[in-house]
Amino acid sequence: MSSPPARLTVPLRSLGEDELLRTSRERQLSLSREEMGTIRDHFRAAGREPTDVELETFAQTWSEHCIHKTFKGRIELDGEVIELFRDTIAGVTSKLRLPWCFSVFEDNAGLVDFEGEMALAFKVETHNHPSAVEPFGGAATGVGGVIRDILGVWGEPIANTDVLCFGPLDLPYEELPPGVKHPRFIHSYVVAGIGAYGNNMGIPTVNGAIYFDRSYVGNPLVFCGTLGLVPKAKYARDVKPGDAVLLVGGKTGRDGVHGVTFASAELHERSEEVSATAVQIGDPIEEEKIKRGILRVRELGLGSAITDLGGGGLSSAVGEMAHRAGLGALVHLERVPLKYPGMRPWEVWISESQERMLLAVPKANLDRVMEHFAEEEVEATPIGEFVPGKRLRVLYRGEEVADLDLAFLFRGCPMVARKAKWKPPRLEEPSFPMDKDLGGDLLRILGSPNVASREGVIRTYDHEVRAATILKPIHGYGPGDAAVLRPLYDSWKGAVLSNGLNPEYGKIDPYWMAASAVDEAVRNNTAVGGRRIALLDNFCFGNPERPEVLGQLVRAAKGCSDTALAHGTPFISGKDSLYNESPLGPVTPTLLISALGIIPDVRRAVSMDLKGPGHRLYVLGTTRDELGGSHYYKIKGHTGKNVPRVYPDEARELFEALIKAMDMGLVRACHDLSEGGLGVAAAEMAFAGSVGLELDLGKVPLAGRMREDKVFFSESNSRLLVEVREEDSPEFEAALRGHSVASIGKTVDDKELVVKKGKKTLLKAGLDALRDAWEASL
Amino acid sequence: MNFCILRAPGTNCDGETARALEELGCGAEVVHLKRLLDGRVDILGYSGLVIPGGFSYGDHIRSGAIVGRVLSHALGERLSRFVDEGRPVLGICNGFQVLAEAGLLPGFEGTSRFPEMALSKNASSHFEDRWVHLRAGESSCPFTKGMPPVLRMPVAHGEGRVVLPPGGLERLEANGQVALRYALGSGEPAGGRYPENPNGSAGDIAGITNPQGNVLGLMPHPERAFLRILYPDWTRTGGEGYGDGYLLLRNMVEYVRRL
Amino acid sequence: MLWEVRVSYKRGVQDSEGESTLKGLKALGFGGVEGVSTAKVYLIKGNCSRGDVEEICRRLLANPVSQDYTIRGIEGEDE
Amino acid sequence: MLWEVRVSYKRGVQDSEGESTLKGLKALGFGGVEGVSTAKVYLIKGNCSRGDVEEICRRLLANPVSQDYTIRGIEGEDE
Ligand SMILES: Nc1ncnc2c1ncn2[C@@H]1O[C@H](COP(=O)(O)OP(=O)(O)O)[C@@H](O)[C@H]1O
Ligand SMILES: [Mg+2]
Repeated sequence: MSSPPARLTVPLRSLGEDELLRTSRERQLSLSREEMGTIRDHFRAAGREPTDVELETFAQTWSEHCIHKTFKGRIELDGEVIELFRDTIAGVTSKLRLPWCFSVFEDNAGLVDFEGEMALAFKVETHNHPSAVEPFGGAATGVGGVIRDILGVWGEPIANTDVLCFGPLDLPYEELPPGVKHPRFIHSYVVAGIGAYGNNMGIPTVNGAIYFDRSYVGNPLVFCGTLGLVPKAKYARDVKPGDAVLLVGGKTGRDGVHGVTFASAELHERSEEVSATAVQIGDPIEEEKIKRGILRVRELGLGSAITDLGGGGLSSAVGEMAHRAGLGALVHLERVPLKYPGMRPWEVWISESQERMLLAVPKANLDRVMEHFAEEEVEATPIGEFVPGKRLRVLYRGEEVADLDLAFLFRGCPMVARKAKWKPPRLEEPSFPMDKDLGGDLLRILGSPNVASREGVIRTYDHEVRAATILKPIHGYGPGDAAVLRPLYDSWKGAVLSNGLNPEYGKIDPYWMAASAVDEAVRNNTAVGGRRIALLDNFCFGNPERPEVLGQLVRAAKGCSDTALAHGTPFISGKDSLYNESPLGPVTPTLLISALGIIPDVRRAVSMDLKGPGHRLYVLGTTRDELGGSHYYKIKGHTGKNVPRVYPDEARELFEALIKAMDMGLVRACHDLSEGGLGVAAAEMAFAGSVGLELDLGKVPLAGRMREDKVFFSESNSRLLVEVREEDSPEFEAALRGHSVASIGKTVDDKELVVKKGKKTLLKAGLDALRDAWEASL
Repeated sequence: MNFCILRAPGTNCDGETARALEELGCGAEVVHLKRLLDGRVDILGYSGLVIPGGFSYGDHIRSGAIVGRVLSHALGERLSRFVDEGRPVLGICNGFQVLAEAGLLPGFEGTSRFPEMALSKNASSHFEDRWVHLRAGESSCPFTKGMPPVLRMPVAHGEGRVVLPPGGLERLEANGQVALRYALGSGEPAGGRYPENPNGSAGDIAGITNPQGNVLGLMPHPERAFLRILYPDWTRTGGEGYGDGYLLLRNMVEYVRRL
Repeated sequence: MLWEVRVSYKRGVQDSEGESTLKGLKALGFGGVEGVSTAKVYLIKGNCSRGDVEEICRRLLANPVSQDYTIRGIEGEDE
Repeated sequence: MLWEVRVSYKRGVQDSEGESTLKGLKALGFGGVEGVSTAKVYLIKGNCSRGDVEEICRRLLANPVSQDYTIRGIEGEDE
């Protein structure tokens, strides 16, 4: 059998617009008409045809996944033109100008100062489409991928987070469209995949969320995050001409070929067959070994740069590394170790095989670096070198298969200009009578899928390997608001991880959905004692080429930015995943906000379980008639219209005052109010601590008159419940003077939750019954 | 005093385990299995051996199988000598699985060529991380001597169910080899009840020692219960000072001091 | 009836289990072994037709994207 | 040569994976299923005799306390 020549060209120069688009489709490039035209013109000017390797490189580098066209493009909404990334997300950070932001939006992860010479790196990624077709492998490689983002900033991964969105588990099989897997199947294999990867690598999974909504049936969302520790002095980014391009880790196969273009298109019925190569299983032990090797090279300062091989494989990583250094690179593709023979050069070049990293290594250090990897039984192969001149040249057995201008590759992609449309949905506030006894409603909400206990899932994740998890996901037998870690053995300083997510509000207004997500992430962090908070955004929306979807995206981006600015919390990194659509339509606009705070002394961290009888319970923040998208309305069959807003100036100062009180040692327990409002938060605090509670709804600070059920279940933002010892209450009240705060009840000996309004009893329930309801589902 | 903390690809609790031993004032050197196999490092150069938790080689065949069998194949004799000389060997979680596969535990007649026990898939069939109560003190193992009647430590494993050949349990009990049992909060044995006995182990066994008492394998993680602040309810019960894992590791270190 | 279902990875999908087994065997001195691949077997007993077992594979035991499965009737198949 | 090794639980040793699969199937509505048991298959390729494979099982693939194994020659067995 004679193999075809290495160098194959694709005639483009003579093609018209329609033919260009056909070529893009046939080759699964996911490039638009305009982009193809730009490439054609570039090669016309160069006086030659592109090679297949070159064309594939453009398809990878210019994919939505790699270049974030929508976020970096121009969008027009109601006559206003906005560049989402610059004007919203990054805008917040540049306005705040905080000195502790060490590296933002630049690298594979955002970095903030921690203690002394140490920085924390944080990144959250999505792995949605792979998880839809191969939930175990998709989720596992999602975890593996984000861990490599941390390794890709010389970070030592120290904790994982996972936020998962699925269709309802009780969906009747008959309602499943062809080619779509049942939410139960997806749920159980995604959870297994996340656990398998994190557990095997010895990284604790400490924080997350699970959310159910019908819109995720055809397109589940899997957000994976990793926190890392980086000594700032070892954060090497200093490639020099002559440095070796070192490929480290597993062998390269056809897997993941066209992964990013797959991620940048909608899912369809036949995604399963078409994209079989986009599916991978992952090998955490391989990555564990790579991690050891990299940490050793880092410690000895032997490398000059590092990055992961993620979307686009070598084609993205090598070019990016050279481009950042203002250099070019020369790669000998046949040196790449392959899993099997017969791969075309372009396949090797863009393969997304897992568990691989790219290092730049000065020649003088190369032997030592190779030895350290060999010691860990990790393959490391020099495949080329960095060179002066800003060209990316790829040879295959001596034959040139690509010669690209890096400036054009990274800056030549035509900016997209799109129109967005936003029309608020027509919704109404419902009217229904209030039940005399709120107990039934409370039990139903506690047992509803989005509130019920996640213990069954959480326990399948190792959340305490490394012996540094100070507040665990289930702390004191209740659902914690945030995880607290102690990253360094010789310091009590802690890192605090939390998140905010509420797609239900997105059905009413993505602006307030996003604002609420920021507020929730920040208040969860505050609830345990976290401060100096940095944020990550992860947008998962439908096809942005549709004006309505884009309108939602713009509103969400504005909502989270306005709120983040008001809270003084910068964004340091993030990601957007668009085209989350299936034959069932787009996903509900979903924004995950992940928050990273610090706490000066982990021994001062506060958990949510009530600590004992005879203490006071305070509610912080104002309760409003804001039940649109609430769980209470949901169990009554309504969506409503009054979506919770954020009044961030009130909120910021309130949170700061609370932190002050915590640092004074005045807070025994604290829990954030979110899904299910005061009712759910109070019940959770009570059964978590096995301490009874008596509340008077008449004392809750309100904005205007409200019916008792609404007071009890409103999901207004920026509110928390706080337990304070009787003797500390004067000091506590002094610390919070000037804020919306009220003592609304006390903890008692009886193992009951009793809710009154004045003399009238509205609810009386045993803690066991509440706990059983919460634990029943999932 | 210098401990060898053995690691293989996929071991992942070596850092915190070494750190705990260092805090107890001993040397703790993390040594890659291949260095023992190719002779660069001699196990007999150490005062004690600790095999920490993790997923060695991915634990695909059976947890700990590859490392256990390779150890006994390549270093069987030296390891037997190490044990016979009374030096301490501690296997935690994956390390316990390794000791079982290597034939060092239960070691009824000394080190055996083939395993005499198995740590099989949890009765629940999935991985589980939870804190358990333990009862110590029935055995001859000096590491679990002089402990409070009820200990607390976390387990985190998918394969920790002790399976013994017929008569094995009786033999262990008769020999005083049951070092730790899963218990209720009161200290009563868990009686197979889930989740107090998290994996369905025969006889609620959480840890086994050899007849001599110097080899201990246990599924719970003492290094994760080293400090009180690592307890899942320290915000209720207090986060100051050392935890039960410290006591166990300290006992092992003191045992070496007395040797 | 008794059915045997066998689930294995599709060609090209990584079989880490097989690979690590191979490594282990080499370390134990079995130099002659060149490759190991693995599969999982489920023996299903009960009152179910081949169609049911097909359905069981699709819904729970196998993912058609990354895995192949075969079904074999062992006892009492009445087709 | 190609050998198939099949490792399963000994009689009396709980097959928890089989049990949980059974539970899962019941939950999915496959009421007819009465029992599930599992086994692991290794396909071993290389230059090895039945005796070698026997040894491989004893030395690595099976734990004699909890597991049984069977060996089947698939290709090129020359005994
Ligand atoms: N929507 C977004 N919001 C905030 N930051 C973003 C967003 N998209 C990309 N970024 C930032 O841009 C940088 C580069 O992104 P990307 O190339 O996608 O990284 P990677 O491929 O390593 O995940 C990252 O630091 C990321 O934080
Ligand atoms: Mg990256």
